[in-house]
Amino acid sequence: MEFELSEDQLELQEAVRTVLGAEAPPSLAHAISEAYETLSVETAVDRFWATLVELDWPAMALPTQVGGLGYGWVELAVVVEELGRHAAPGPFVATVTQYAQVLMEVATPVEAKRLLTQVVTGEVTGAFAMDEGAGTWDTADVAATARRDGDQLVLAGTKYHVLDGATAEQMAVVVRLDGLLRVLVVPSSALQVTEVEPIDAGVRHATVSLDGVRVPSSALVGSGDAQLGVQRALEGSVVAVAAVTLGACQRIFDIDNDYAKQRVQFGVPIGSFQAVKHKLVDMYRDIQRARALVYYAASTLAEDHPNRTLAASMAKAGAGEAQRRCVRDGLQLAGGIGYTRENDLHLFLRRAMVGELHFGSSSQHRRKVARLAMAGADGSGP
Amino acid sequence: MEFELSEDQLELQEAVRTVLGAEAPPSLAHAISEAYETLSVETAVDRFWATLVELDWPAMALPTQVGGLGYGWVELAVVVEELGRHAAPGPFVATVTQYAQVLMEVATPVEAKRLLTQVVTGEVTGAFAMDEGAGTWDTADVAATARRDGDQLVLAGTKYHVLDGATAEQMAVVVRLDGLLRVLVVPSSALQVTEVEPIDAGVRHATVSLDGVRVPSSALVGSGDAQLGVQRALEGSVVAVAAVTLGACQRIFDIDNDYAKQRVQFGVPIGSFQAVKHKLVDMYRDIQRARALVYYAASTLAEDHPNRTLAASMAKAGAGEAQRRCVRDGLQLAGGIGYTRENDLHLFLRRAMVGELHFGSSSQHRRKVARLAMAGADGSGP
Amino acid sequence: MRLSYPAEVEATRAEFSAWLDANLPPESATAIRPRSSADIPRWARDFQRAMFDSGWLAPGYPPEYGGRNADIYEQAVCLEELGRRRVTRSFNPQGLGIVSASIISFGTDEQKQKWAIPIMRAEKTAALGMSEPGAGSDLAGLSTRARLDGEQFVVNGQKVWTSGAHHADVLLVFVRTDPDVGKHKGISALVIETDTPGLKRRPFDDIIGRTPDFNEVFFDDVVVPRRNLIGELNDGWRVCNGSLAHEREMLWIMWSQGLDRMLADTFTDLAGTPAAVDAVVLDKLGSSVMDAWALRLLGHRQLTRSRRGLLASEQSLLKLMGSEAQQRLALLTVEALGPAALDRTVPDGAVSPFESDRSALSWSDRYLGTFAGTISGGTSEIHRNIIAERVLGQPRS
Amino acid sequence: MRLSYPAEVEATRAEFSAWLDANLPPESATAIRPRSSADIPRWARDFQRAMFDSGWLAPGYPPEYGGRNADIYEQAVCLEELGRRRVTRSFNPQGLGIVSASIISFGTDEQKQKWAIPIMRAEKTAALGMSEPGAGSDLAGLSTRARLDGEQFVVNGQKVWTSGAHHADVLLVFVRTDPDVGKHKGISALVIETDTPGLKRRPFDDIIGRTPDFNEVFFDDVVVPRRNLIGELNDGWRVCNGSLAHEREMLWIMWSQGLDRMLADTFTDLAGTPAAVDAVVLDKLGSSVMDAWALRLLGHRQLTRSRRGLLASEQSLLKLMGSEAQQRLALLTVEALGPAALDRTVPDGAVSPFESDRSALSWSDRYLGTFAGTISGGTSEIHRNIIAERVLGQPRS
Repeated sequence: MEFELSEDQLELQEAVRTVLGAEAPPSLAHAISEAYETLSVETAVDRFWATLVELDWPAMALPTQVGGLGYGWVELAVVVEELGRHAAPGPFVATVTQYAQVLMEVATPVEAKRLLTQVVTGEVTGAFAMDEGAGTWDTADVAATARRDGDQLVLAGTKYHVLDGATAEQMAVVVRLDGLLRVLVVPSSALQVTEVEPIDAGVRHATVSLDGVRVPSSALVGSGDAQLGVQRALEGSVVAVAAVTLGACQRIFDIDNDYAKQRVQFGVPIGSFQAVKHKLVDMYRDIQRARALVYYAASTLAEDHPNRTLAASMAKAGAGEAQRRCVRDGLQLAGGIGYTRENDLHLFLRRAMVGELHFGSSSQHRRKVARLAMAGADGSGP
Repeated sequence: MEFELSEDQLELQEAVRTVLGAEAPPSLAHAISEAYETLSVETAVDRFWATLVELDWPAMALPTQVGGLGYGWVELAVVVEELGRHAAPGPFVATVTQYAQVLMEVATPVEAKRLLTQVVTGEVTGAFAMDEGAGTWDTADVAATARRDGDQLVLAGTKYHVLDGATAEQMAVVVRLDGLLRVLVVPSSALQVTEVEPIDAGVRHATVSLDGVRVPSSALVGSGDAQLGVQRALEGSVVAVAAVTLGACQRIFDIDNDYAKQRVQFGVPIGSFQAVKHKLVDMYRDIQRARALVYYAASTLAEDHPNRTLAASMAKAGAGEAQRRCVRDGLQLAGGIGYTRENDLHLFLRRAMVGELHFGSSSQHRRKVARLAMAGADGSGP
Repeated sequence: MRLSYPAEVEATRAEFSAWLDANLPPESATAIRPRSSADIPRWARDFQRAMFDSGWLAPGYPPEYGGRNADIYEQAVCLEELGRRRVTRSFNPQGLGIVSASIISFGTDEQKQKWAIPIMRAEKTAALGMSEPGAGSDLAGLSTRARLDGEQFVVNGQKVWTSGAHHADVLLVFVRTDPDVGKHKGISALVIETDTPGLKRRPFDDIIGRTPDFNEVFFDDVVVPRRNLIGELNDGWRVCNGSLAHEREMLWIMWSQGLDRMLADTFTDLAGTPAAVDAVVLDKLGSSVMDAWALRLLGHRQLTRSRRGLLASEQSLLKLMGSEAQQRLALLTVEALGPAALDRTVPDGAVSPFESDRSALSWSDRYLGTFAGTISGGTSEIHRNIIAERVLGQPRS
Repeated sequence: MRLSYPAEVEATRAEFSAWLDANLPPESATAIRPRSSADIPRWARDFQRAMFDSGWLAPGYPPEYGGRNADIYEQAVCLEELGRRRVTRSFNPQGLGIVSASIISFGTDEQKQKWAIPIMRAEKTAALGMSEPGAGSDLAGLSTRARLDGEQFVVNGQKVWTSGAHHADVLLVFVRTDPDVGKHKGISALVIETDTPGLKRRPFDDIIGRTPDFNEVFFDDVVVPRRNLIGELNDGWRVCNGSLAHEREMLWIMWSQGLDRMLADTFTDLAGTPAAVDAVVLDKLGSSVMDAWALRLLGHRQLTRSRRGLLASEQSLLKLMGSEAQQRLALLTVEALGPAALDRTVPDGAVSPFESDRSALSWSDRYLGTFAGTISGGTSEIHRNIIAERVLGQPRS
């Protein structure tokens, strides 16, 4: 196998870093986190999103048929990792790696063209309402329902921790109808959405109540059981969350690794103490491990390789394990300096922690990995 | 609470150390481990046991009514911890902390006097056949049966990892009879015993097949369901295994702590490297933690305190966690020197490892601790 | 080894317990909360003064200092009773536990009357000026200067992490009075009134971003009378160790009770969730229960030993165990709750003002908060070095 | 990023695979086992020579050295094919991988003909004399002396951990030839025939106590001809690094395949036990599966980078990951199996002689055996220092 970014992919990475370095400096995340108390964060976020739309980022990973640039999952992972590394806010992750993915998997070509073109142009941002509180993002746990009433559907149930639920224009909602798993696309304005106070002001969640909501039957996308499509879409969303977490971990490590070279105590840089050295090495090791698993997963999605289900879970758990160590040792190594809100560190700690709690915990994915591997689903190597 | 050994207990500890320092030096454990291949270890072990009998050790923890010295569980823990710290061989643990315990809990006073007097005098060594392969030592997993046939009992089933099963004269066997849990005392010679090759030549196990064995009904001890008695006896055995493990961990730590002061690399003692310092501190911490839990458990047994079930599991898991770290870091810190059979270290590594695998794993006991604590069984502190 | 206390100790517990039932103010259950660790609401001042006057505030001290010459077991059961009720002795813990304690150990009678007793009776509040931007783990590396000029000191420099300074009446500040000697020598301890000209305080948020408690304190030619010197000139390191060492045998109780409280909160928040029966969660939770017990038991061992006149040498170990055990448990709870750990648990004011740790925090933030324990008062790494060198006898690095 | 190899690489794999099917001797499945890492049974000597003669033994080398100038991907797939069959290239791995490789890199043509090729063709076996009682982690601190006396060296001193020395025909020994310069300078590399007078070998058991492989080697006025000097006089440290660095980009494959084998064995032994469905076991096992994948993927990343002419800088990281991952997995299996981990799994001879790691060991002993990986070839602590300083740019301690 060819396991390293190609020249083009490395160029893309550079370009993305340049943009985010300029448009998403820590000051932006600080501003949002300060502003959050006053709930007036939109402007700053909107300005940032407008820039990304200008640069055609929403188009990037979408197919050319809908006006996208048709990049693959590896390129998308590169972009999303950098968003994490900059603790960037905004609708990119929910819209491109969640909302758009489920439409690409479930919607008919006609529906997809209609709905995704709006995404490409940046007119519409989207959210994906799936989990109902168990925190598993498992289709088996979906209990929300739609009931036919003439040419309308009456919904029931509650969706939890919907990323950008309070800000996205459109929401893809997974429900059960006629005994099948189905996906509806609904304007968020039609739903009762309550935002949850976030631990990372740049990653906002909402609780969405469906009870009694009436939508036209035309809100249904695709035909037949969406079970498989939703699962495939979830594999993408899971890998994207893993990539965001990975990026945040990388930034935590970078901050600590530099700090250890500069901070002098007892007359020497603290990086000369083994206790510091070895913690840094273990963070570095877990990050390298997670990156390998994330980009392997992205490759299996790009090539639609049979290992994609195993690989997505390994990526999520790998990023989760890196997160666990980088948050703990990253904060400990920075000492008091990192324990303040004025310092940048907590921005990335929070971004990393949120990732662990989204789309299934590390433990849940590890157990799945073990079951798949014992069942022999773990191919004969790459 | 008064949480430290009393003057008398500290004196006992000193006396025990003196005896074992002289009678159970590492050379004894080495000799047994070398001799084991030739299966002629008995002589050395027998000589050692004869000495302990002369010194009245078997009598120590047994009640005065049967000629014992009537010491309590704290004193017994002191002795057993030292046996572990010296990787001492022989029948003390199985006979006193397993066989004798189940008799004291289950047998009638008359039976107890008859059977335990032989233990006090050292005429008889005993074993306790309980687990049937699950490794849980849980009465719920006992499937072995006895069937009445006239004034005889016909046994069926297999007992695994019976400590000293191949060498003890008498064996207390737990079976189901008439729907009740019962205990039989049978001469080992009446059973089909196969010794398992041990990882620690000083701790020997056997598999005991009961199938088709006929014993007189008089082999039954006590009357009625032995469920509670066996469980209480097991709490004692569990604490004793924990104390042995604790002693072995203490010795591993002592060896490493001394080695770190003497071994010079790069021109300095390796103990001046933080990587070594911090590993030693973590071993020390886990040992202190385990010792507190072991002696708390011993105290709850001594005072028959309601926390005894919780405390016994905490002791076993605490010793198990100390064992996990001390085996891993203890061997790693000693480097190549410790990776040879000629060095003493492996004697104590093996003694510690065996303890983890006996009478329920750390994980099994931790889960029990969590359940009991959540159920409020965790009193309001000592 | 005995699992129970002597009868006379239990008698003291009963007496204190009865006193608390009679004197614990109703406000202790209300939501009049302190704004910082040096801000004491009216009702809490009255309560602290009442404890002082009845000899329950610091039972180990003689009556004139708010005690009753209680022995160490009696002191312990008093703290146990407070902990059981989730009540703290003072909302100005460093003022009571370190500043007034240091003045009582090292100060003159005048200084005790002027500061120590008012702080204990909650008439004044105090904060501790120790760490500096360049002197964190390397505490003795402090560089704030105090030049002795006749009968007064002139202080210049900066302190940081000074908890509650913006609400404190006085600071106990460690300053360098002789720059020309070894760094542990040449340090002195001064009491500085916070309204002294040239002293500026800037409160700043901790990582959780609650109402600020930390302060930067700047000293610009601050003039301090010589009579504010605590202990001998250039003998401040002894005062510093003394102050950190204060109520040594008792410090673990704070960690132990904090861990017990967190454990109870975890049980409450897990109850009824799938996590409460998940084997992986139970496996880790069992270990946290064992941490709580071991900490309590080792603490009691220390009490027993010091009652027997033996050295209490495990301060560092107990601090290390307590702070890291809380961190492990908070993380376990975050992982067990999953996305629910992003949500705040109990809204501000819904719980007693004593329970600041439980209120208005998501478990994710609460986890971040545990790092105050593993970083301040000597990082876990520093304490491991101390244990390796002083307890295990390993060579200094 | 591509998950498949170029077609020409797959063609090479197919060719080698076919060759193995045709040439793998029946004895490879029998129980004629080597007694040490320098003892090669007759049948295995024939097999190794056949691989050499067909250019499959070291595909990256030119034909005269048992290769076919294969590129790095082709070399990798050849090792993958051997691993898939659980077949190793040689029962004298250090002889092939380090001693002969060093002689080929640094030796004269005469030395290559006399030692390197015979070792590769399994006509001779070799062992490596590097560590000493006083020079373990501090390898350059070695003190075995070689005095140059005209055309010969006189060697005095002691080596230890010399694997297979008692069955080896020659040793590659690192000696101090100039004691008066910095410790990394003044080291030289000598080939010493084991039957030279004054050379004594004492084999001793490892912690598992299998037939001994380790040796102490004593040199008492051992006379070695100057023509046995490999590389320049006093330039031995370069040879040493060169030899350890040999087949650098490939070393990880040994760790990766060892981990894959152990994982397969764990699956086999857990199958049908309650542990196979225990959440705590699965939680940890999943992480080991991830370790195996990550190691393989990072190794392949290294191949790709070195094929692109980029530096392969992750040797230490991959060794650290591989050895510690095996240790974690072995411990997990011990804990999962419970008391069954005390029992030996597969009796000697029941499995192919290639599978020494699986045979005649309890999982408890197998766990102890993993420490060879975290201790030898640089302890995990040493590799962490190396990574921190060389990769992360932290200052030297």
